[in-house]
Amino acid sequence: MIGKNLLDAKRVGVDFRINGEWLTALYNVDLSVKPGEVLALVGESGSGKSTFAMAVMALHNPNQSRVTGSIMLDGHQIVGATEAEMEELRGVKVGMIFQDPLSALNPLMKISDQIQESMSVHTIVPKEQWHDHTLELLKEVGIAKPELVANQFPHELSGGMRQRVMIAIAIANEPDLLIADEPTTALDVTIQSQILDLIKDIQAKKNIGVLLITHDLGVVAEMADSVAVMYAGQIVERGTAKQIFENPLHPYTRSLLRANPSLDTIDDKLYVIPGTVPALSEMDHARDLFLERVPWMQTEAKTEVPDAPMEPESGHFVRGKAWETFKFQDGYVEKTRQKNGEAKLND
Amino acid sequence: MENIQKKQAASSHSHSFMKAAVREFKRDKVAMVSFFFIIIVILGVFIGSLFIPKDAFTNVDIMDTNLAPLQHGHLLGTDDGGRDEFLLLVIAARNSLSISIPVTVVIMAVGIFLGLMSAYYGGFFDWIWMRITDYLSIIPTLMILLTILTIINNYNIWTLVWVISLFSWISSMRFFRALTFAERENDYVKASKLSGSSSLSIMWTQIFPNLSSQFYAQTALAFAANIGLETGISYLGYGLPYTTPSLGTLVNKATDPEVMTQSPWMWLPASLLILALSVSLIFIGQALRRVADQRQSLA
Amino acid sequence: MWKLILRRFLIMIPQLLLMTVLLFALAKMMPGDPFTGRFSAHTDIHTLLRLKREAGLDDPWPTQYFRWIGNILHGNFGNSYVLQKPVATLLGQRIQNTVWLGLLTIILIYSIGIPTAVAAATHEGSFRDRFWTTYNSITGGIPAFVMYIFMLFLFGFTLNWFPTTGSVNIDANGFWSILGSRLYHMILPALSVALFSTVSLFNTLRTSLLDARSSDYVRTAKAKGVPNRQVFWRHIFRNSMLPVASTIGFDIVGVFSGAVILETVFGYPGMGQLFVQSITTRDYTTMNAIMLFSGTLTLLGSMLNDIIMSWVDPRIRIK
Amino acid sequence: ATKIKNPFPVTVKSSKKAIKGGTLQFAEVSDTPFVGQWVSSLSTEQTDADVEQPANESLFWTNSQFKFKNGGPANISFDDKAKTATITLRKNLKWSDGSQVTAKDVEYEYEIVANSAYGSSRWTDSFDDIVGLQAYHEGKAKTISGITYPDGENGKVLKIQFKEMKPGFTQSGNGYFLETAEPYNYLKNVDPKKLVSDAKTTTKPLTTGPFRVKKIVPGESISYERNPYYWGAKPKLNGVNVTIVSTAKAVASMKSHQYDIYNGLGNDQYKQAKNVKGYTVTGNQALYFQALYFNLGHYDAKKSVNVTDRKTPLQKVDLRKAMGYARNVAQVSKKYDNGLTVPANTTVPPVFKSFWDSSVPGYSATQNLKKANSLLTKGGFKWHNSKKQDYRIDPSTGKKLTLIYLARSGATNSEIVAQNYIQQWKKVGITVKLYKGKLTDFNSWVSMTTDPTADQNWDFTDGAWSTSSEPSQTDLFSASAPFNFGHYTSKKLTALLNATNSQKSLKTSYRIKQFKKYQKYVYDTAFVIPTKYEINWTPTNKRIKSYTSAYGNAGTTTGNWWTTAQLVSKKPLTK
Amino acid sequence: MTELLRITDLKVHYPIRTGFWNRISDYVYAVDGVNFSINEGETYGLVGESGSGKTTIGSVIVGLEKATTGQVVYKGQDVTKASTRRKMNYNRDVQMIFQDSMSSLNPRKTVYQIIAEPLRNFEHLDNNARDKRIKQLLDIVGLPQRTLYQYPFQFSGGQRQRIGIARAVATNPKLIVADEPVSALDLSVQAQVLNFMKDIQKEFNISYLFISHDLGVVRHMTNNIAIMHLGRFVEIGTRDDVFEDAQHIYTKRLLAAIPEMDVENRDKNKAHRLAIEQQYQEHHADYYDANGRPYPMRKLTDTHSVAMTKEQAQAAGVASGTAEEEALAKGGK
Ligand SMILES: Nc1ncnc2c1ncn2[C@@H]1O[C@H](COP(=O)(O)OP(=O)(O)OP(=O)(O)O)[C@@H](O)[C@H]1O
Ligand SMILES: Nc1ncnc2c1ncn2[C@@H]1O[C@H](COP(=O)(O)OP(=O)(O)OP(=O)(O)O)[C@@H](O)[C@H]1O
Ligand SMILES: [Mg+2]
Ligand SMILES: [Mg+2]
Repeated sequence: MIGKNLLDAKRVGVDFRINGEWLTALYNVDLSVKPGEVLALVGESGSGKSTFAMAVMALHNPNQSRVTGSIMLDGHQIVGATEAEMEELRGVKVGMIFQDPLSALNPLMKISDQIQESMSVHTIVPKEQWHDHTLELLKEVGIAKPELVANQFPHELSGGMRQRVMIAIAIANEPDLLIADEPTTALDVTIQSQILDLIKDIQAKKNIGVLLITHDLGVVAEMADSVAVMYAGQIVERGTAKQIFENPLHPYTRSLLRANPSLDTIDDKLYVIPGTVPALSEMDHARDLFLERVPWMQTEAKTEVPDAPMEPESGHFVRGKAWETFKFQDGYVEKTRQKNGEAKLND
Repeated sequence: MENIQKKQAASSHSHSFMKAAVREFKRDKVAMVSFFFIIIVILGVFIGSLFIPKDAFTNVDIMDTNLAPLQHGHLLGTDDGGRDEFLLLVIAARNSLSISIPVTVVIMAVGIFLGLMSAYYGGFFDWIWMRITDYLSIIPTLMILLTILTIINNYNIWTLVWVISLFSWISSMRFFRALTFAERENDYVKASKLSGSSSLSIMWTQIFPNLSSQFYAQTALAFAANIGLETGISYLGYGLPYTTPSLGTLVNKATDPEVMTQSPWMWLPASLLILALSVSLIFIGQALRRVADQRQSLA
Repeated sequence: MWKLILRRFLIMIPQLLLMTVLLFALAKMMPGDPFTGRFSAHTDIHTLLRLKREAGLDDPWPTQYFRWIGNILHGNFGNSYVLQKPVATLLGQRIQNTVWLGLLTIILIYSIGIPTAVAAATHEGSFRDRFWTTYNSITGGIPAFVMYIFMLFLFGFTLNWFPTTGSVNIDANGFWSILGSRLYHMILPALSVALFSTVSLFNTLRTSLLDARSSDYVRTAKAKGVPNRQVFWRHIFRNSMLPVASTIGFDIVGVFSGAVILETVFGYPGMGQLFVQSITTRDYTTMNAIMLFSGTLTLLGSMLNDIIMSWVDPRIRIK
Repeated sequence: ATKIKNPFPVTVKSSKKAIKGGTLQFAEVSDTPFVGQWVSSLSTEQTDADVEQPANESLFWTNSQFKFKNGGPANISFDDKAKTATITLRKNLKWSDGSQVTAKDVEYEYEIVANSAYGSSRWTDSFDDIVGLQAYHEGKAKTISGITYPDGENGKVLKIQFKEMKPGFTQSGNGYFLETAEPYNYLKNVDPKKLVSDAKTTTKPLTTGPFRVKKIVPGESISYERNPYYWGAKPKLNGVNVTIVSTAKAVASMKSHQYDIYNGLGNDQYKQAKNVKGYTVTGNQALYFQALYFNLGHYDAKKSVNVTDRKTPLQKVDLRKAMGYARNVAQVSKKYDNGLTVPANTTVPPVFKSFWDSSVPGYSATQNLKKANSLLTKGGFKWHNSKKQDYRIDPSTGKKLTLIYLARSGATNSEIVAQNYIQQWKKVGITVKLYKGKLTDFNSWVSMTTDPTADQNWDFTDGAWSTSSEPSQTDLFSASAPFNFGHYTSKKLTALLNATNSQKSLKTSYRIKQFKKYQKYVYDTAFVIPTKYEINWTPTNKRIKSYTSAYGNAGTTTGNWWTTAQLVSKKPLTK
Repeated sequence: MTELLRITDLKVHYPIRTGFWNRISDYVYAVDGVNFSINEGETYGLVGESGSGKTTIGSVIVGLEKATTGQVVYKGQDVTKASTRRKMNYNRDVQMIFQDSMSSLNPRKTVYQIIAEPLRNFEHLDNNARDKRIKQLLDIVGLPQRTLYQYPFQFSGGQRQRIGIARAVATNPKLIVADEPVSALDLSVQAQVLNFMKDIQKEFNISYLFISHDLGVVRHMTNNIAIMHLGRFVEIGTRDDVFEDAQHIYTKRLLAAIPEMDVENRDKNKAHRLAIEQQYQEHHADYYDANGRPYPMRKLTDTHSVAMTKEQAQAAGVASGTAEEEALAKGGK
């Protein structure tokens, strides 16, 4: 899995104009995806996950928002690219699927037309092959009767089928990067697992990079090669899936993992993260915003937040220094940490 | 005690709506001007007309006909019967408003009542009402109105109010029915049921407040539309008698191209008043709708 | 589909029947009858009474009603006692005039309303947007007839650009010349309606364009790399036309019911003008036929809506 | 003596040189479309008669007093002894398709009137005077025995046998016989019931006038071309276009010079029309009068007779006269009718120069409140409060004297005029209220005045008549006349009316005397109060070489203005 | 433990109406014969895929929907009739928490008005007592007193859900139907709400019917679980019965589909999931009748019942008679 980065985002920032005021929704985000890699972006609602995805697609409305930093997609700079340049890249270099597969498909167009539109705007698939390629794609995403489905309209399909169609559209031009923004949140668990497996299969088969956005830690654990944790528009921690789940560093990551109901917590109370996410207008991104919710910690670690993340383990980055001293208020120590020996890192 | 509590509750709701409305109107100067304009016209017309003796606008003065404005002390001139146009305008506006205000009240009241009931109870009740409105809505309204007005030999403002209202409630009922249907889907309705509230109480104290801003906005629009309808009927010659002039009868004079060009004072003030009233009401309606949207967007 | 249309037709029948009862009752309650207009010192009142009797106007109401209905069911709308022609012939000409005028009006409304709504929505918040939005709220609020009179006077009489009476120039000969003359006669009334009636189309389309613009499927299309123009026309515009299409039937009906005032002002010999005349001359047969026609039209309009909707919106399929 | 002046020239001429041919644009001012019925017995509309003028020609010519004269398409002569009339058609009188007009064609018009299958509303009891016509009408006879063809059906002569010769026979429009013909051969195969709507009588008619129909846009306009078979002088114009123009637009269209002649403008439009550049107004006295009818009785429909029995203070002649004197008719005429109406003194229009009695003073010439007051006081109608002079008391009830006015709507100023009169009556203490507080529309008015079962709770109304060119008033005021809205009858009145139609009256001088007596009687009893006469006026564009509004076939050299009409420019003149 | 509520052979069929005359042309078999009972103070979990009928069951229990047939017996009374419910002030004892906290709170009402509504209708308190009670409730759900006159849109999702809970517990109910109370919430807020629900359960001995499709949450919250599919139950059991000893193919599939937080073994999990999925496809017919509906329930142990045929049940090793039969027998007593 070593190679050039497919997606290389450096210090990406996104501001929105809300009631005439510019507010920062994304701050100094560094992320990269290599071919064949699944990067999971996790975080609570409103943390900026979709905002990042849209920045990669350059789909933010230029009048209402501004994007700073650098986003390289397979050697193309996206920040500041013209609409024409982006049209060349979208669908070819990067495909995207969305959370709600019903509203993301045009209700008035046949499935085949929507897939073929993908091909028609680029020159990758020759016109004679559109039809066959469409059926092939549908088969590839696990639709049993491609001919039938191709002639149907979105509302005639079940949620799972629609999401499959979305995937077919996204991969029609064989993009190198697939962005999946909460692709299974609207689906039942059984369907969810099917879709996730499908994404994984396609990813493996075509050796493409996947940016998977989700708030479900289970999904992350099942799917991701590497993980980035987002809080209030900042990446607080990133590393391989193993690093994140077995050796979470940032207080937010650790709190999140602890709040998840699991076999261990079964008859106990769940861990509750104190406080609430600040509003967009109250965010000071120069600081580590999560630390405001850890009132029991000393103050120095909170104020001193270096701009560049620390890398305590190879490939494992974490924002700020607070992780070094963070302890749960009740003295709780995670099992993995007990096993791995907390001291090792804390020293 | 219970009552006080309720009043408090009610006032705190209307208070917040009022606040939002005040905010909106402060921001939207056009709507504010419109609002004060309407208030001034309504008050001016109704209070002013109290001081105008009936003779002043029914008596024909054969010597002073067709006077241009400002002649012989007639501010807006006189008409072909020598009646003072300004007094006529005040009385006409009063008569037109006396029709369009009650019509608006009737159709909005009937509309919200039936719309809420029909959508809330649904089922057979709703089915029946929908069939009735289906039936009524295929009737060419204006044509039937004219027919009915030829039948009613002796009618006054109130007859006209009832006749116009007879068909106009349908669209307002449908509007509120659709809104209620959407509102009824909200779980708070179920929650209220489980809290032991009666259907009537749910309809009027839970659902209605959520329709109220649409209700105000819709009322403004309906009012404007009714002024238009009344004047249209008068225009076609089916309005009120000469001794009860309305804005429509004044505007009607412009059908005579000669009057239109040579004596603009006979029809222009009334036309401008209609226009100003309609447009003001539309601006107010839009502002009220924005008040409603604002709350939704805040939510 | 055909079955549904048939069923809708069957449903129309009781509604129309009920309507005929109402119309008949109203007509009978009106003072005077078609023969009062023929009254003069040199017609023998006994002759008038005889003619009235022969026309069946002295029969008991139920007899008259059922005869009327029976005739209608046989496609016979009776004779206009005033204009002394079969109502069908009479209406045929008038309806043609009204239909052409109505069609032109609708075309004009659409060709004014759609581009302005598109301009406003694509430049949301700009001067253009504010201008057209204000234009529509003002024109939508003015009582129509005031504007009709104004337009007639300005363009018809003062500037002399358009004919002010009739539906066709008597001197026009040959297909093209007649067609041209008809169009020429319709332009002013049609334009007068269209210029002041775009408000609902404009508002509906503008709102749905704005909604569609931020919809998920548009985002999907953009993510495919579809160029903006194509996104606009294939996805945003097409989908936004749905709510517009859903009102076409009612628009048509609206234009026809507006004919009463419009044709009266412009002296355009259509159905609306005929209606006002028939009501003053108590020409029941004509009057009722027109109202019945309008009612049927409304029903057909709402049926047309359903058909259009099921045709353009695959989500609505008639079972 | 009352003088009635026509303020307009009857004939206008242009000194400019005429162009060749050209098409005259004729505007018929009307708010209803023309029906376009070409069979005159089936047509009831004045509009139709007006728009058909260029193609229609009456069989007989008349002088300006509506007396028949020779020289037209046909001549008529009477034999008082034999009680016959003989109609002789011109040899070269042809239909517009070239076929001959025959005696049968003249007779055919009688068939249409009398045979109820055709549905004509023209039948009146007057036709009973033709021998056998009533029998034919009732279906008892297959043919009309009183009408014969000395030269055969296809000949040019027709003889009519009457039961009794009437004084009115020599006047056109007398109602005893017809003055038109219909193309029998052209129409004979049409089902009588369908004749009224058949294309042959509506859009493709045969006519005898100088022009014939080229094209019709139903209800809207007619274009005429020269009739090559016309018996008389060849028309100078190439054609005529007749168009219906609505009242509201007429003046505006004059100002944009769209038509040459505007026929049928309302009096309320005169003020605007008179000064339009490029037009001259011509005019003539109209066959018209308006009167105030007092509701004094009821019509007994069974006996077909009027009974003067209503309980009303109006039974007192003083009150009726006072009502007349209190009105300011002259003022209203000047202000609202722009002088196009004149106060009337009798119920006979002054067009009938010899029959009209100018010596009757009438009530409408000047307002006379003093006389009204004194008449009221004389009649016992005392002031309620004589100092304040607020209102008068009806002595028979002791209550406030209140009358109900059944006033008609219609003209733009109807309401103003009614209110004005109400104010005038108030001045003399008569309280007048409108029936149900508002004006009554024409249809309701007709129902109320002609249907004996209708609400009779009104005291007086306005009635107006466009009279026929025969001055007889029997139809209007006789005891049996259904249109005698006031239901006033008296032996004297009946005698007077009968005298005007008696055999003695075949002598015109005797008839004139009787007419004058009758008019005096109307004045004295004031059972109706004549309000006003009218003047017809027609704006004509100055591009017409010469125009005449003279009655009958007077005023032009050829006897038919349409044949002499000429234009002096291609377009209507704007100055 | 005493039984609080018993559902017997509950069926809810929604008519599908079509045409001008609005005639019934077909039915949706939303709930098609289910039996279960909830004990005092316990949390009963209801799990199943979307549209399987979970909400419908909840609605019938609280009285928002009418049962087509079957009984809901509360405290020995059949409460399927609205009049019965009204007479016994049923909803004072049985309340509901909704999934969508925004839509379940009237946007035009203050917190005070919202919580006061059930109190006003069910408790005959004087104003002071009611004010006190409302303040107390606010304390219980952990909202500051100053929020009393705020409107719903001024709260976060978790806070709103707590207002909903305050309303539900205002009258000290015995049973609360919680329809996906945390599905719309973020992980950290979800924890808050779940803890809170457990707290008040302990304090007031409330029973929950806990509806969810998140098996992790269900396992955390519930004692007994019913798995639902196509309007019927396919498996009932204790938490352990279901999670450790799932018998029905659908339950197994559901369990296998839950993503596990186990990075190390994810390939193994996936293989397991695929194996189960294949099994499900192959053996589907064994678990569903000719109409594609699950078989009636059969008792495996005292606590564990599964929808299967007699043969399967015997193969699984246990018992005779369907659960229904037993339920009916019980009801008859
Ligand atoms: N177009 C926009 N204009 C203004 N603010 C926006 C816009 N898009 C997003 N935001 C704000 O930016 C922040 C991040 O939103 P974003 O949608 O990226 O969150 P997310 O992590 O995707 O959340 P979720 O899990 O709910 O999808 C939020 O506070 C949101 O309100
Ligand atoms: N009022 C109704 N009329 C007709 N059908 C209904 C109605 N309510 C629910 N249904 C149908 O009944 C079935 C069960 O619905 P229910 O809401 O109980 O499912 P659920 O298990 O709660 O699903 P979800 O997880 O999506 O909330 C569904 O097929 C639904 O479409
Ligand atoms: Mg998102
Ligand atoms: Mg549910």
